[in-house]
Amino acid sequence: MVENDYKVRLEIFEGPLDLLLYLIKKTEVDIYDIPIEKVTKQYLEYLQLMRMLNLDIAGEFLVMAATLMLIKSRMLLPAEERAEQQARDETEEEEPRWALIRQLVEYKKFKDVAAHLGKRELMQEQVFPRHGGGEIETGSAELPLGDISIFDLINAFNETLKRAARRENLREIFEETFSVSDKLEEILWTLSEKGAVRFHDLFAHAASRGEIVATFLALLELIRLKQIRARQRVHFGEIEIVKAAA
Amino acid sequence: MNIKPIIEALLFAARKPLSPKELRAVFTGGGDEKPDPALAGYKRVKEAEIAGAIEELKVDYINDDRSFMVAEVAGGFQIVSKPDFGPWLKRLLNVDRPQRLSPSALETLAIIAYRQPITRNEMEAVRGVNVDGVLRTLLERGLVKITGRSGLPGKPIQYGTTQAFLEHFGLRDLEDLPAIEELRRLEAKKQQAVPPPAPAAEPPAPPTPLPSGGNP
Amino acid sequence: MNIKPIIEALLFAARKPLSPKELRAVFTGGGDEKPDPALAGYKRVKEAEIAGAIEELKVDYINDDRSFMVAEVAGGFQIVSKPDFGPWLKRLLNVDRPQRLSPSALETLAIIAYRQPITRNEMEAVRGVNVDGVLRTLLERGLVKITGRSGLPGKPIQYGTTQAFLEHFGLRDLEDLPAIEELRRLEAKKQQAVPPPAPAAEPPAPPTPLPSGGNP
Repeated sequence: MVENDYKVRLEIFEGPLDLLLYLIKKTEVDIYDIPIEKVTKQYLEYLQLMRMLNLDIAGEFLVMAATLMLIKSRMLLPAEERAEQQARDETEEEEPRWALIRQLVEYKKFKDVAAHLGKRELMQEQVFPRHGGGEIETGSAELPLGDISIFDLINAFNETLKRAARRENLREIFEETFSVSDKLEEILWTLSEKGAVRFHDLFAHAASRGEIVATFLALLELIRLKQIRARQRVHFGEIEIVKAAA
Repeated sequence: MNIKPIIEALLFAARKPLSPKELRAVFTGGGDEKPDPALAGYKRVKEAEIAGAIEELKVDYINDDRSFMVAEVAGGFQIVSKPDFGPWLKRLLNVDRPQRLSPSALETLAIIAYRQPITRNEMEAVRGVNVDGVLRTLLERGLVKITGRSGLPGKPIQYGTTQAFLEHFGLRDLEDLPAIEELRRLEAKKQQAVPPPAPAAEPPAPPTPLPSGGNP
Repeated sequence: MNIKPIIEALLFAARKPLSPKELRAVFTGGGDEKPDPALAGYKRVKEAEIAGAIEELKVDYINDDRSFMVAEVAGGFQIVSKPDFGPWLKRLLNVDRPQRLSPSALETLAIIAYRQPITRNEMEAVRGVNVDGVLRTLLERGLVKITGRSGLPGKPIQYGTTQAFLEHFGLRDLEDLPAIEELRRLEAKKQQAVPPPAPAAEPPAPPTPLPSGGNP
């Protein structure tokens, strides 16, 4: 699951919709009147190119290819069969071509807003409040904490597991699947609320071994991504998890 | 009883944008244990008077060609330096301003801003790609927050934009975004008319192997 | 080539008093890796010119009767608010400080404190009303945090109190809460004696209509 979450994505296009918009713009056609055959051909050529460049193609690009192929095949149907198909589409679900067009139109609007936001961001970068926007010194400077090693973390984790084992004897054991990405969010959220959290507090209320493992994996992942840091005042002391400096 | 100088001092000293409401609270002295008698004469100041004084200040700074201005950000007012001096201030403060957002972060943020509260699946339906990583960045930067849970099956988490989002882009409020009404209406209509199409959200089955090349 | 507006912007945004020497360093661009060509024309600005511009600014603020002034502090110059406004600024700090908790927030907080870890549904079962908004406030104020997930169907999130909670109420620890032992004993007895009170666990979470947008 972790690997999936962090699959490197194609940077050139933000996704299949972005690529499609690009192709439509390039061929200078109306978004409501896409020549499906032509666009599908170009789309598939792009995917080929991405393969040749050894770029990791996200699954979404392949799903879109399948959708385009489906639309194309329907358009190739003889007229009467197409009418039949359309009638069926109306009763069941939306015709895939219109669904796609609508999605493209909607996506394009947000893309335009994103461009607007990008401009505002640039402008805002030039503007400063008083004190450079920095916090005014509060005088309650944190004690300097030494960075700790991964082994310290694992030690702490072991402790937690041992304690959980004791707890599990008492409690019911719940068969649960805790997702690492949910835990990632919980940790980040907690940190954004509190700034720092004690290592053990993260596990204090864990209901099962599975949850502890998920939490721990999330911690490691966040450390790897340099989003958080683990620190310790004294050796073998309490480990503190803090947000990494921006 | 001129409130303009007081408001100027307040805006000047505040660390964050102040709304007319907050300014008014200063005049009415809410939360003061032992009210200072010297300040008592201002208890009845109205928000409209405050807004008027702020307007005057704005004009003052423009007429006097000061290097700062009164900006309206995130529902409040704040005195900030004019953009022209950005390069100088960067040099002085030696700031590493937070990195600019990537195009995909901006896109996702735009969707969240207009459609909040919104679940991850709903974002992915619009963007057509997975938003995990991007969403995490936005949460980490404090531009987006969890706002609750949807009533949909599985109770997925819902997200919305934060005060920091408005500040980052220098927006007065969400209405300050372009065509926000139009984009919202689109959504409302869609929900009435058709059942929500579930496009990219759940790719059905394994991605079909690609037919090689383009065939006519 | 007027340096006054630049100096004004610099003094305005600086984090500490700036000496003419420090201001000059900004003009000469010391320490810039890739000097901005737009700023290059000011390389030869002299300290005396800088001092002169500061003097002009001083006079400007006096003449315009601004609420701030250029003060000389610790060998440097700084724009500060005039002392006359001190009482107002003190009040502003009060307003800036988070407001008191509402009764419903307090009630919810008490339930969380005594029954943690506790899910939203369980809180609602005790309070008899939706706690969405209140819970969000408590989370935002850092008094409550997510502590995990319950083993109940749907794995609802569980909440508990934070260190800030203890600090806010001047408590040493949770045991310091009034009569917590008694309340717990009461609870324990109830669970032994009578079948668990149905309301707490059961209500299949009315698809909580979330108030749109973030709250203040």
